[in-house]
Amino acid sequence: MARPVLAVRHLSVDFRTLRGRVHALRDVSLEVPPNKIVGVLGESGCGKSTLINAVTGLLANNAEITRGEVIFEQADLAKLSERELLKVRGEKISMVFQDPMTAQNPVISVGRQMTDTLYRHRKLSAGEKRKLATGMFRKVGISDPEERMDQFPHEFSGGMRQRISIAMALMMNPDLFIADEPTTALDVTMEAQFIHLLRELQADIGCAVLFISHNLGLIAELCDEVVVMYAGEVVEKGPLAEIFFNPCHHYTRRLIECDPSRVLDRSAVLPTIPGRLPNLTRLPAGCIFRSRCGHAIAECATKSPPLLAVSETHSVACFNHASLIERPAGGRAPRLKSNASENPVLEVDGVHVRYPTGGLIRRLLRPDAPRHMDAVIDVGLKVAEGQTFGLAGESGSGKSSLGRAIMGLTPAKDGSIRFKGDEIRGLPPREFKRYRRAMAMMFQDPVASLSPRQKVRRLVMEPFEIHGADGRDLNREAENLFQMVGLSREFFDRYAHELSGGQARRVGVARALALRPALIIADEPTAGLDVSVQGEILNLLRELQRELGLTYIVISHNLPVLRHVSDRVGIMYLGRIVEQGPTDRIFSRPAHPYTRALLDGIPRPDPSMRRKLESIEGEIPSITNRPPGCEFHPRCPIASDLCRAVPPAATELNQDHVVHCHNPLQGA
Amino acid sequence: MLNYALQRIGLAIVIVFLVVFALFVMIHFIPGDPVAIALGPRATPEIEARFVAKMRLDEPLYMQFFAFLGGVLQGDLGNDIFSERPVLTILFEALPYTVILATAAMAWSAALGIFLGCFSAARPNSLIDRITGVVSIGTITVPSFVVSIYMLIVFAVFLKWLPVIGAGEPGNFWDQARHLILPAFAVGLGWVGYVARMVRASMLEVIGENHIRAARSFGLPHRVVVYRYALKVAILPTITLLGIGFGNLLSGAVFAEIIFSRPGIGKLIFDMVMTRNFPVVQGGVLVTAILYVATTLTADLLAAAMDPRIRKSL
Amino acid sequence: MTHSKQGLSRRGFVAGAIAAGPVLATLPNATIVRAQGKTILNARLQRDITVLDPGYMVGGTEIAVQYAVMPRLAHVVNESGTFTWAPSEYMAALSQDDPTHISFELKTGFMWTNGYGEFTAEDVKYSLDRMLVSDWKDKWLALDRVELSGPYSGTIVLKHPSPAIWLTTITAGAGNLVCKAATEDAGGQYTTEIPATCGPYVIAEWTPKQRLVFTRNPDWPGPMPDFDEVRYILVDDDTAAELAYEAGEVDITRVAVSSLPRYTQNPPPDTNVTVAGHLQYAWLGMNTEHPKLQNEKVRQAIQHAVDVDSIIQAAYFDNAPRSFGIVPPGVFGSRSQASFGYDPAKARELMAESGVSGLELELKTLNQQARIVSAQIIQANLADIGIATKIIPLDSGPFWSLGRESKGDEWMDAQIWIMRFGGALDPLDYFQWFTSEQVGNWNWERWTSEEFDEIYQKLATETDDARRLEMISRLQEIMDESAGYVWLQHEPEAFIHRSSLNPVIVPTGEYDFRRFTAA
Amino acid sequence: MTDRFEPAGESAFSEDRKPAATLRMVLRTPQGVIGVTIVAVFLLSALFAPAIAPYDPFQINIPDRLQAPSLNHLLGTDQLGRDTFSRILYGGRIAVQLAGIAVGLSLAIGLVLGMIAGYGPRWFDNLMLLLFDTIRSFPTIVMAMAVVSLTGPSLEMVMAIFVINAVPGFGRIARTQTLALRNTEFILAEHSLGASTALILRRHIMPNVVGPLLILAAMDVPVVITVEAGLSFLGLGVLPPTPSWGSLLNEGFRILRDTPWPVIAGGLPLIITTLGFTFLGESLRDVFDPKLRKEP
Repeated sequence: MARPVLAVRHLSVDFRTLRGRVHALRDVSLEVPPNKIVGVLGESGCGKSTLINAVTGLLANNAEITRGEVIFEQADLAKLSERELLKVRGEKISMVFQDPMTAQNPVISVGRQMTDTLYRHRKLSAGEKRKLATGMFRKVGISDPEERMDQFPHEFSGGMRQRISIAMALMMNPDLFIADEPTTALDVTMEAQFIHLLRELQADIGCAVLFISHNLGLIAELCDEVVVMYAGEVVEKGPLAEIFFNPCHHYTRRLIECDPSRVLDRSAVLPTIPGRLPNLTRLPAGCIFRSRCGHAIAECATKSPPLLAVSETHSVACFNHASLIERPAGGRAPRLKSNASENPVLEVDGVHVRYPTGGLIRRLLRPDAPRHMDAVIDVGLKVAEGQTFGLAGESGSGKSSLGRAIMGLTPAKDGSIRFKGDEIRGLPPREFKRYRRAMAMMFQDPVASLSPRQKVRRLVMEPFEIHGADGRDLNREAENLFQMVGLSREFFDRYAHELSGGQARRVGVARALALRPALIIADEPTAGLDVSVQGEILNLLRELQRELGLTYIVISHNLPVLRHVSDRVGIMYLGRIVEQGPTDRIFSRPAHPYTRALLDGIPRPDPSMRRKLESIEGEIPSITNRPPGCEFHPRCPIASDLCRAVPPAATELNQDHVVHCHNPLQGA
Repeated sequence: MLNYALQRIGLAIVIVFLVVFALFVMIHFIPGDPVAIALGPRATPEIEARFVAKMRLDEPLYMQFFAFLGGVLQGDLGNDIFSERPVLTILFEALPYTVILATAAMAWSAALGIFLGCFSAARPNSLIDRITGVVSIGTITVPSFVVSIYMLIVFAVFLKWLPVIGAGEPGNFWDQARHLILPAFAVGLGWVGYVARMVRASMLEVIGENHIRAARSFGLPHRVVVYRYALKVAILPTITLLGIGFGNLLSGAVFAEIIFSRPGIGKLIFDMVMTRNFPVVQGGVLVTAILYVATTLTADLLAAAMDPRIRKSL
Repeated sequence: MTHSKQGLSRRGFVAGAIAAGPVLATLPNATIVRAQGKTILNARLQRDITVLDPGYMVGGTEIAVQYAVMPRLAHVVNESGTFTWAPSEYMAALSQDDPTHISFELKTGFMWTNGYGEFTAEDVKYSLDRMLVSDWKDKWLALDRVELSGPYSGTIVLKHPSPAIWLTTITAGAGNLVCKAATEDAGGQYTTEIPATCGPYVIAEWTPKQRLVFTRNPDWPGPMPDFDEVRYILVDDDTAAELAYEAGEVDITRVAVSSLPRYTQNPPPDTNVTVAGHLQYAWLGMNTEHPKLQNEKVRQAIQHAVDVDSIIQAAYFDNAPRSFGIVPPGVFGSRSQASFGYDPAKARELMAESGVSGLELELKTLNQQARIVSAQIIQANLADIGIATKIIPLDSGPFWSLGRESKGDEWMDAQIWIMRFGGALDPLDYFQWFTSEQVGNWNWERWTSEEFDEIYQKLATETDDARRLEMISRLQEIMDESAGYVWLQHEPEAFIHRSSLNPVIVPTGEYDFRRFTAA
Repeated sequence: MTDRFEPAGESAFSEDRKPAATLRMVLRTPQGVIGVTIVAVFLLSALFAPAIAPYDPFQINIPDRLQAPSLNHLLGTDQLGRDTFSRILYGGRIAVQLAGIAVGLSLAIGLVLGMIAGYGPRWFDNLMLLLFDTIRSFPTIVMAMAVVSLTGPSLEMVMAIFVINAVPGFGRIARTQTLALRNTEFILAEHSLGASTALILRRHIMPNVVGPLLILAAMDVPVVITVEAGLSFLGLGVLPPTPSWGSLLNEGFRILRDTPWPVIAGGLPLIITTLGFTFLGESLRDVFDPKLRKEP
């Protein structure tokens, strides 16, 4: 094996914080061989970001490298002066960060930012620098690079901005390229495009890549080797196939099992990893994963396991891994039954949601500018009692607006929304309040959707305060609710920020359940949660549905999650439901090219299922600037002239499978 | 941008209107009589009545207000009640001195404040940062009249480097500049602290942002990152602050104007309220309100113009 | 130059003990500012000018400007410590022929500027006639008419004898004369621009809020003044003015009383202190009609309770003569003893006699440092005799409306206050605000005495010194007896200036630039 | 967030916002320690002024006037022979009152107006913005003079002038914060439960808005005292013989050429207290939210 481009050896990093010393990295070792893509896999808090900051010398002031070295080109980066590091950064090592929207300076033109990175090359004239930059722009797929060079970052979309980030990072032909969760903020179709681009460029430039992600699918899709991190330690590392097909650490194995896209059986209970990350200021003795492991032996409690070689290239930090190797990964999960009936709880028909744009003066100045934008157009759906309707779509597709319109939080312009037969659209707030008892909504961010300065008990009991307790014993009620969502009494006096994402989500569920509603609208119930926790929440929701006969509308961009929980699925694009039907049918035989593209965009946590091509081109147009005809036609691979001119009507294929497409895909 | 500017200008007009109206209401209630103040026991009811009529104080409030507005529309702000000189003339005699003082004070304090703020923010919590912090706060706290008088004692009386009083020989640039140094120093000193604190705070915030990390990850040197990349973003709220500061100084440099005997508009208004010379007060408040609104507006527009995010979208 | 002064008209008074130096004294030599071969005097202007028309002026600095450029009949002189009047340089003759007739004869050759011709008796008549309808007509109440006997001569006819008219009117600001033709051209009155002047100086420049510059009048026939240029530079603040003096930017400035000790004990090099006079009189006034103060014993108790010496020491740094009545030292009839004094024991006794207890009073004063210090001492003194006092500082607007019925109902609430008036060199000037007629206008104490009114009427026309003295004493006694006053102090008009400068400052505090000399 | 490390599951707001915990966090930096110490000394000395003060601050003693510092009079005496040190101690009480009432009132009014502006109907928001801007555009001096002319100078008037001028600052921040909160998920969640506007404002918005305002308030405390000094300079300050720091400074200023002590003695506590409150304010800001900026 060639000498690695980067070798991290026994690296330990501490942070001095107001709460004490946080041991963020402990004895981390890894190598990045030339021309290879090494993936670092781990959930939040595992120390991935600290690792790359330590490698690039961008650690915060309160961080301290207590041990170890970072060898890059025979030099220890950890010991270099800032001046020497500057030379390495940018020229030899470059990075792309998670959030493309904040990664560029908002007040300096992108071209200027590009050429600034070439400041060390005094020989180059400004014109030559610019030429290099435009060349790079073209390479990352930005059209009209000459013109767009002078634009400012905010004039680019998220996907484009991430491309610019890559362009800037690769300007100097670095030896090592580090990507820190580069696609987390992107939509599925954008993510697919980005991964494709990254692979191409890597092959082209031939640099080594350190790819950091929590997403198993992406790692499987892209990497050659994988390092699995947990709570600041490397728990397992090895070639991609070894890790995915023969995971030796219990954490790795469970992580892979948890991924909903792996569990194809819709009715199965998702596997989870119970427990929480340990507190890194006061490390437990022994193995860091012991409390959540379930396979711990006596040794695990006293000694911290070192990385042991399983094979030549594969090593694992576990005393009890031998037992693992014998068992095949992924057992049979228990099953849940759904008890859906045919009575519709909610009927939505022809609903529009429209937001006004601009003020009075803007209207006077530009009378022809659009005065509003349509977030939801002509949407109809029906949810039967006990059923789950999944609403899928990328950001800006109008799925949250639809949810809020149903809840009466956003006025719906026309159409009708009937709850158990009663028209609830356009009811004044006073009258709508009656229905709020029977309908509840869960919001995207589990922590941020809880009022930050109220104790959890009060939050959960608030619905009773608003709607009246009807003589119920509130203490009993509180305990009941907490029990139902699986939280113990000790959480009563906590504040939202003292909860983990999963716990906060459970509180959200308890709040929604308090008044025993018939319908719950869950907006991205798994967003912001680690894979291991997602399963817990989804299982809980399913369980409650079975016990209480709840009806759900689940809104999510995460198709594997929807496949798991939904009986029916609707796919939204630019405010319209372009296709809806039974979940199995949609997922197995999508009729709309967009649905197909979304499904293709799901990265599979299976190295053997790597995609070859990116599915669709382009980006979602702005809803204020809708294309004529079928609004999907600019991105559609099979668009015809008809599509470009005439909006498609609804076509019922069979079994309630409805699609808005002139040319539904074959086989549907 | 045009949309935003028009909106702000419309609002500015309403604000000036309200300010002047509020002033009229105040004048209506303020006790005291210009003649009695000027002449003491020599004031006879007869003379007093004449002056009341001169200032239209015997008319209903709304009549006074509309009469004033009518005058404003014709470019007539009335006359000083004693000297009968046009208020507009009196204001334009004082205005240049105030504007020059405010400009000089804000210019030096902004330059130094921005530098200190960046300097501190680049080394947060270092000894230098702390010293700068204490000094900044010190400059904010010490009342400007105390600063002024000490400056006078040291630089004018003991060292005799700089003149004590007045604004300098009319028309003599260097003499005027020499006379400007001490007051500009005294007035600007407090703002050094304000600006430095403000710049430091916004710099720290900006330095924590992702794009700065990105810039550093591309190996840009510290100097470029701090003074070009970070400052360009962090300066935006400071511009607004400077606009407000400049606006405040137009009527708020009273202390310096009294002690340095500078003929500024702040002191003019102060004197004129003291002597109940209301036509001059009305004109002065109108002009300072217009200038205040105009400078803050300019600062906001400037900040908007410097921020491509706002520039294009507005 | 004929200098005719008759015994009757020699209304000179002994100038009182002046702390720091006599006015018009000849002072030791030092240098004065000389630039480009010119002798320049820089004087501090305390307040910017607004109206220079003697009929409608505010006073103070405006009078000083008029003194420099306008003609007048007579000016004040100090003859061996006594203030009296002397004919001005425009006069060939000026005399009081009898108690109601003053004859004058002008010299020829004094030309008005701006081509308005010669200064004539017609101008005198016009000037005095218009004073009768001006804002300053109260000063000329005794004037009946002016009779002209030739182009340069005439007689001023008074309605009744008025010995006070010389020092309070003819030599004062209201005695400055204007050019008939020019004033009529300007519409009968003017403000900041004098249409025509006739004096040794002309106004060369006025930069509002900054300075006023005089230069020599090239057409002046008389002896040229000592300075080529006088710059009258505006400095409002006393502290700033002192610094400006010390930095050499002004050569003469009025100083705050509180600074006097510093300048007398430890003056800057080549500096003299001059006190022009003490014509201000201050008192603690009491509203004799106020329910809380109707009891005369209470008011008498207050008269005995106030420690005036402490006030003078703390607020005036021992630089103001104590007051024993409204007639200040240096003015005819000034007393050296009042009928009451600081006696806390007696004050307590009087309080006990009054039967009043738990009295709470509001003490109102102008918002100035010295007065507020005084008020705090009075507050402490009154606390000693069981009167709780709340000090209410007011700015000049509400303060000057305090006891006046024409300004609303505030006068009913006025209880006690610190007041200061300024007067001229004649005692008559001092009593005019305290007659029954003035109740509700400037007699805020609101007491009335027919005897007082009667004597005041007689005093205006009385010419015999002995009887005048008797009347003045009685008037002050009546004021003491009203128990509406506690006499405080007479603040000095004090100036510092270069030793090489001989300033002439009238006792009311105005510079007479034309008579300034440089050694 | 490269500045600090955040252990999993905890946000930047971590630990809790209970006062005791906040204090602990503040006390972890030298700046915080200095700030808390100074503010504590300030409050205690004000509280116990009668016990600490060696003299009656109102006792006039003409023979001892204008003394330089000595063992008898630690900071000398003033024009009336009163002990400057005692007057400063009592002045601290005035400052506490001024700060407490004036800043507290500004905060309360600003909070209510700002919250309603941010959450209520658009027209009210515009009206408030207009009102705030109008107050800002109005020359403070004229306003102060008008107010004082009407009623005479007093502590209450100084407070009133400060409150009028400070409310827009608090109001704007409260409004901005409320606007930001208005569209957060937890407020939306409250809506979806059918919570009334009053409940949302009182329970869910106010506790989140008040934090930043408290920081501004801490930083405004010294401003009140400087405002008072400035107004005293113009003769618009408090009633004599009240020993406020501003009037001490002003009285000292008038006799500065005779003795510098009153100005130094009057100015020092002001500067030190300002430092204390500013340090405390900035520490609080660091604890609560590094993003908050003080609006001038």
